[in-house]
Amino acid sequence: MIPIYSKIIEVIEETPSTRTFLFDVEFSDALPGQFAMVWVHGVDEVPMGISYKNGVTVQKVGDATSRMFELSEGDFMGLRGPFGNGFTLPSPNEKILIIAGGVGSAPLAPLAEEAKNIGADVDIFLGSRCRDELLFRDRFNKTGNLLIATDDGSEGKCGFVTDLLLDVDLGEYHRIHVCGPEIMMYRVFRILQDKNIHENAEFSMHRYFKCGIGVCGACCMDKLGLRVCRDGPVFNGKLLEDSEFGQYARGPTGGKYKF
Amino acid sequence: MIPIYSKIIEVIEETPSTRTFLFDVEFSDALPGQFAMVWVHGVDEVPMGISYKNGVTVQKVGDATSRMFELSEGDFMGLRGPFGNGFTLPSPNEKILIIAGGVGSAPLAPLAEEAKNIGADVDIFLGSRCRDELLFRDRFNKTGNLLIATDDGSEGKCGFVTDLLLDVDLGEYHRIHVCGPEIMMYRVFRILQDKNIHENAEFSMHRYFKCGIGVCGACCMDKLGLRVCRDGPVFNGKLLEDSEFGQYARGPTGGKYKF
Amino acid sequence: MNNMKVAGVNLKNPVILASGIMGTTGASLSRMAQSGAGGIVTKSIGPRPKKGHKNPSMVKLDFGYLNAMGLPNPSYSEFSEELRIAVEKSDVPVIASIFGGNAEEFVEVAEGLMGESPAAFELNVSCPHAEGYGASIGVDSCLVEAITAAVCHVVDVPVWVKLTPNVTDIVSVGQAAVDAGASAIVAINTVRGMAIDIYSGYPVLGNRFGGLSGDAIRPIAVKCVYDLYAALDVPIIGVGGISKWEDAIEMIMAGASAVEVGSAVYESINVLGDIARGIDTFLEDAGYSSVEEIVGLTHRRI
Amino acid sequence: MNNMKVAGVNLKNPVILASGIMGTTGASLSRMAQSGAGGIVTKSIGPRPKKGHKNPSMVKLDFGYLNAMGLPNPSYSEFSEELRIAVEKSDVPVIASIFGGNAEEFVEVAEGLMGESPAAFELNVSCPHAEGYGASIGVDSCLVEAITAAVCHVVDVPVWVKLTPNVTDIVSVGQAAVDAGASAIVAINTVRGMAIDIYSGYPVLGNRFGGLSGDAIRPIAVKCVYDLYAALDVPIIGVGGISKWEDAIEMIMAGASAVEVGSAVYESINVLGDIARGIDTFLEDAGYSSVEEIVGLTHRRI
Ligand SMILES: Cc1cc2nc3c(=O)[nH]c(=O)nc-3n(C[C@H](O)[C@H](O)[C@H](O)COP(=O)(O)OP(=O)(O)OC[C@H]3O[C@@H](n4cnc5c(N)ncnc54)[C@H](O)[C@@H]3O)c2cc1C
Ligand SMILES: Cc1cc2nc3c(=O)[nH]c(=O)nc-3n(C[C@H](O)[C@H](O)[C@H](O)COP(=O)(O)OP(=O)(O)OC[C@H]3O[C@@H](n4cnc5c(N)ncnc54)[C@H](O)[C@@H]3O)c2cc1C
Ligand SMILES: Cc1cc2nc3c(=O)[nH]c(=O)nc-3n(C[C@H](O)[C@H](O)[C@H](O)COP(=O)(O)O)c2cc1C
Ligand SMILES: Cc1cc2nc3c(=O)[nH]c(=O)nc-3n(C[C@H](O)[C@H](O)[C@H](O)COP(=O)(O)O)c2cc1C
Ligand code: FES
Ligand code: FES
Repeated sequence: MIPIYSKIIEVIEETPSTRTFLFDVEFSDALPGQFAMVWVHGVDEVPMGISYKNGVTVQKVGDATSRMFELSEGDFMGLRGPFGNGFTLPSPNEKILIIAGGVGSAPLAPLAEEAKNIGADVDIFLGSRCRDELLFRDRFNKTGNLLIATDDGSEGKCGFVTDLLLDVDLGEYHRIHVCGPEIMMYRVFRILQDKNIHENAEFSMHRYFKCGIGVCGACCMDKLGLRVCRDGPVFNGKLLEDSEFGQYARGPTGGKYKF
Repeated sequence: MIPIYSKIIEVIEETPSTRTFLFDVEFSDALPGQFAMVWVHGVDEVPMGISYKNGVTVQKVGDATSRMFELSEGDFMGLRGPFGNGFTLPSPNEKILIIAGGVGSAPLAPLAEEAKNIGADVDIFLGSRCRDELLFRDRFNKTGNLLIATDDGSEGKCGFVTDLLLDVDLGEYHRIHVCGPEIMMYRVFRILQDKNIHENAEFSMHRYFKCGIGVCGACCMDKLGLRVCRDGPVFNGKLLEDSEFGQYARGPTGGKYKF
Repeated sequence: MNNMKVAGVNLKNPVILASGIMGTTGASLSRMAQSGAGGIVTKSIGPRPKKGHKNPSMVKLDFGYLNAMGLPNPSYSEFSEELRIAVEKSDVPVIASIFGGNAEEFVEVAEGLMGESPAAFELNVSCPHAEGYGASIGVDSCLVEAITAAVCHVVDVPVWVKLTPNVTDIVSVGQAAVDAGASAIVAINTVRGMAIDIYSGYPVLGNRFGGLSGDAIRPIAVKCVYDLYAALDVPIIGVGGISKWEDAIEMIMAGASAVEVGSAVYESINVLGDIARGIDTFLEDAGYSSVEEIVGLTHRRI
Repeated sequence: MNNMKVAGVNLKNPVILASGIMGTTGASLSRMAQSGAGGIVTKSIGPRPKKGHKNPSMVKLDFGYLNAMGLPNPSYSEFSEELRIAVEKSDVPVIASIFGGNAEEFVEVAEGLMGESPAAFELNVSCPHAEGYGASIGVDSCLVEAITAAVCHVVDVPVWVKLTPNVTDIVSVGQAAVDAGASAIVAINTVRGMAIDIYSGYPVLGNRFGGLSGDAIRPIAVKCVYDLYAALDVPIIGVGGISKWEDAIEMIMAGASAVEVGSAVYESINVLGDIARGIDTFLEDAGYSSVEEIVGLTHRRI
């Protein structure tokens, strides 16, 4: 499968640092949590969570994402996917908690919507640096009970999204779905592990992807050698016990760097 | 499709010069008149009409066929097919004539049987050098009215199978199906063409096959460039008008030889 | 589609019948011309009659084809009549593919067919399974140069040289041909390959090994064409694994001025015309004005 | 399946993980060992950290895969820990694949990894898309000979040399490696290839071109192995397009003493074990007593 040449039909400025690109091509069978490889011709191809059936939501951080931010309606990118495994969907009447930090909202907003459709009860903890950077606040608002935390206190609780966890009975949730910066996810993991309920949680991991299709091994995590691109990116907390999660990761050379 | 390694489950001595090889592999969807490529490992691969769903009937003429005659039950050959286009099947109550010369009976016996099954009225003219060489006499006998001619007069009419044509009203037949030595088929063709009913007849042609799958062009007939292996081997008489039929053919080099 | 001139030949469209496909008789060649080809290449013809290898001579695999015909041909003296018929009965240019064991034999064959006015000669120095011919010669730049020069010297039509991918550096062989006067480089012939029937243990081809064609070799051909286009100043004719118009466009963007189609005739006798029409539609839909506009386009996408 | 000794290495079964597949970390390598491989080869490791090419670095085509990773690796000094883990955590031999730009660099890397006790070294002189490395070296018999000799001189385990098919004569390169002391020849690395996205005009790989693997190259690999087996006196390890046990048997009959499997891991992480079991069943059903019995069988079918 070579990337599909896809026309940008709309660019939405979601927050000062993130934009959604909608395409004339749909991943109609994508499950919440799956990702696409997004090819910026002549620059690079990078993984992005599928935030809409026909879109991805991008934070500008480097070469490829900066070039994307120069593109507008009518321009093209290459898309392939959906890849990887998505989040476990709830059953009707189950109660789930979604914990999103920063651009981690991208794969979680479709989950929240799908969960609501199914008839599940959805709580969302959404965190970001500041009020303006709260991604998909409206989408989350429509699907469940939204609690907010911002680093600078410009909205909701002042502090990290993890702080919101202290006030609730986490044992109430059938499942907890987490995506955001690794440090944040790891804090959540530790809190859940302390209560021995990390098995009820799913974390959407980020690692450096080369092939993106489960062959090269670039994205493998210690100690099980799990491929984030193929066995993940969503992993049950149980699988992340005693792993490199929160400790270190590998970059393009395969060399390690610490968090 | 590479040849299927096929075990010989029975060898039947049909006449002094022909043997049927039955295999543990079936061309279950083969139509009467289609052929298989039969691979004699280490020797050659040659075309053979499919005379039984799981068999071919072979006349010993050269390298490959001689080697086949050394093989017996439990030995193996490679088979691929069915290839080419078969004979047009009659409708119930149609009346057809089958004209078979020598090993030309191989693809025609299944046609006679199928025609009878369908409920058509089948006449067969069967010719050979002598009584012993009458191939599939019993099969034909069971499917319709069989008339015989032998070169030496040891059975039936003394002379060529074409002589049998003189005594019947050929216009009666919805379709006439012919297979045998080219000279014999061409005589039939001329007789039918004189009566302008060659369009009711089908001839199963032999030419030198290389690829056997319609690519190389080795088996093409003038002047239309028809591929015997793919457009044929069965051709309507109309297509053979003004062709090389009965005049010349091409051998392995592509060079012509005359009949 | 408008006529187009490529390497001295006026093609009806950029989709040419590859050598060795339906190329044995004048009638089969003109049938292919009528079925939509923009030009047709004959079976490779040599100095003496040759029966070719034993069967199986071609098998279809799931992802391509293997063949080892072994350059069967009746020699130029008998083939000239077929060539005459092909030229007479086709409204597209007929390119005579020829082979020999050395420059003298190539010249002998070219001179022997010259009288039938082929639009060009295509020198087969690339068939991978005919000892002493084809790729046995085409791996040696010096031989390729000498043979190309010798044929160019005696014929008054363009000379195309068809290369094998089974070399360390296809560009240097192409350069040798161009230096010697080739008007175009045709790339690629089949890739050396082999398949085994594991139940009998025998190689599947009568010749034991042969040449791989079809889908499997398209990425190899595209890369060869890409490299040749970057290095050489003559048109490149792209061959190898083209069975759809998309494949033809890919080859053209890599640098091919026209393409040849071989094994895909297995899928349909009309495949060349279908591809030519598909190219037209693509050009129109994408707003390109001609094939020329996209020749080598990928070299400009950086 | 019984253990078997091939080229100085005690394999658990004849199906080895190819280099560059799940080969970046000790954990991923030992995962593959547990999933049924008879031996495992690491990602190719070089003298200095290397990021590799930009993405897309691998695409699946209908009939194979194209990749251009560009030899990403953290250098031997950082990789030695991964190798240590792979050796410790795997119950099958771990073969260290290494590369460099010249004999000195190869020696530096080999010495740097020697302490972790790999079962053998595999010299990558065959990667088609890393300028100055891999096939840039592997097309030159003299360089291959010098590098092989230099590595053999400093290590006390078997040295396997992995060849590129993109040469005029793979046998002469193989012979050079054997003359220099190689214990086995591994054939083949990927075949140079390229694909173009016709809608954007861009080559599909970040590196523009790369190496073809998977089904498409099996007939090419089988022919290389067949020729190498006929000419050389060391075991041949067959690689290229093996995804089913039938493919492995084909390669073994062509002359391979063992096989390596790469891209097919795309289809299933357990594919190596599946192939190994399939080989066993085939041998039993066909009445062969061991893999050895059918190594090169096709050479005896005449
Ligand atoms: C499964 C998954 C889903 C993701 N979903 C989103 C999303 O929905 N929205 C979003 O904005 N970001 C997402 N990311 C992160 C996104 O891939 C990186 O931000 C992007 O690759 C940066 O590319 P760049 O060229 O702009 O940065 P570069 O200048 O190349 O590098 C900056 C940083 O980006 C990361 N990065 C670069 N290339 C890759 C790569 N090939 N694979 C992984 N990380 C890379 C590295 O951390 C690197 O240090 C996701 C990552 C993964 C693994
Ligand atoms: C469509 C078709 C169906 C046939 N059906 C039958 C059949 O049912 N029974 C039967 O006995 N024979 C049949 N034949 C003829 C049969 O193919 C030849 O008798 C056989 O190929 C001889 O092979 P050989 O190696 O023994 O002969 P060789 O020693 O190779 O040559 C003897 C003669 O056999 C013919 N021949 C050889 N190779 C081929 C080839 N590749 N293609 C075509 N002809 C060849 C040529 O006329 C040649 O002169 C058929 C031929 C065709 C084209
Ligand atoms: C059956 C067959 C016969 C061929 N004969 C010739 C030939 O005589 N001369 C030649 O130059 N190439 C010959 N070729 C090679 C083709 O012309 C072409 O280069 C090759 O098949 C790759 O193109 P394809 O993938 O479209 O088939 C032959 C190929 C096939 C399949
Ligand atoms: C993603 C990928 C990475 C590879 N990396 C290496 C490598 O680092 N060193 C090497 O010698 N071969 C490398 N190869 C080549 C394989 O080891 C193997 O030779 C080739 O892919 C053919 O086998 P296959 O068809 O089973 O994949 C790589 C192949 C792929 C697909
Ligand atoms: S990125 Fe290659 S295996 Fe995940
Ligand atoms: S034998 Fe090749 S086309 Fe008929």
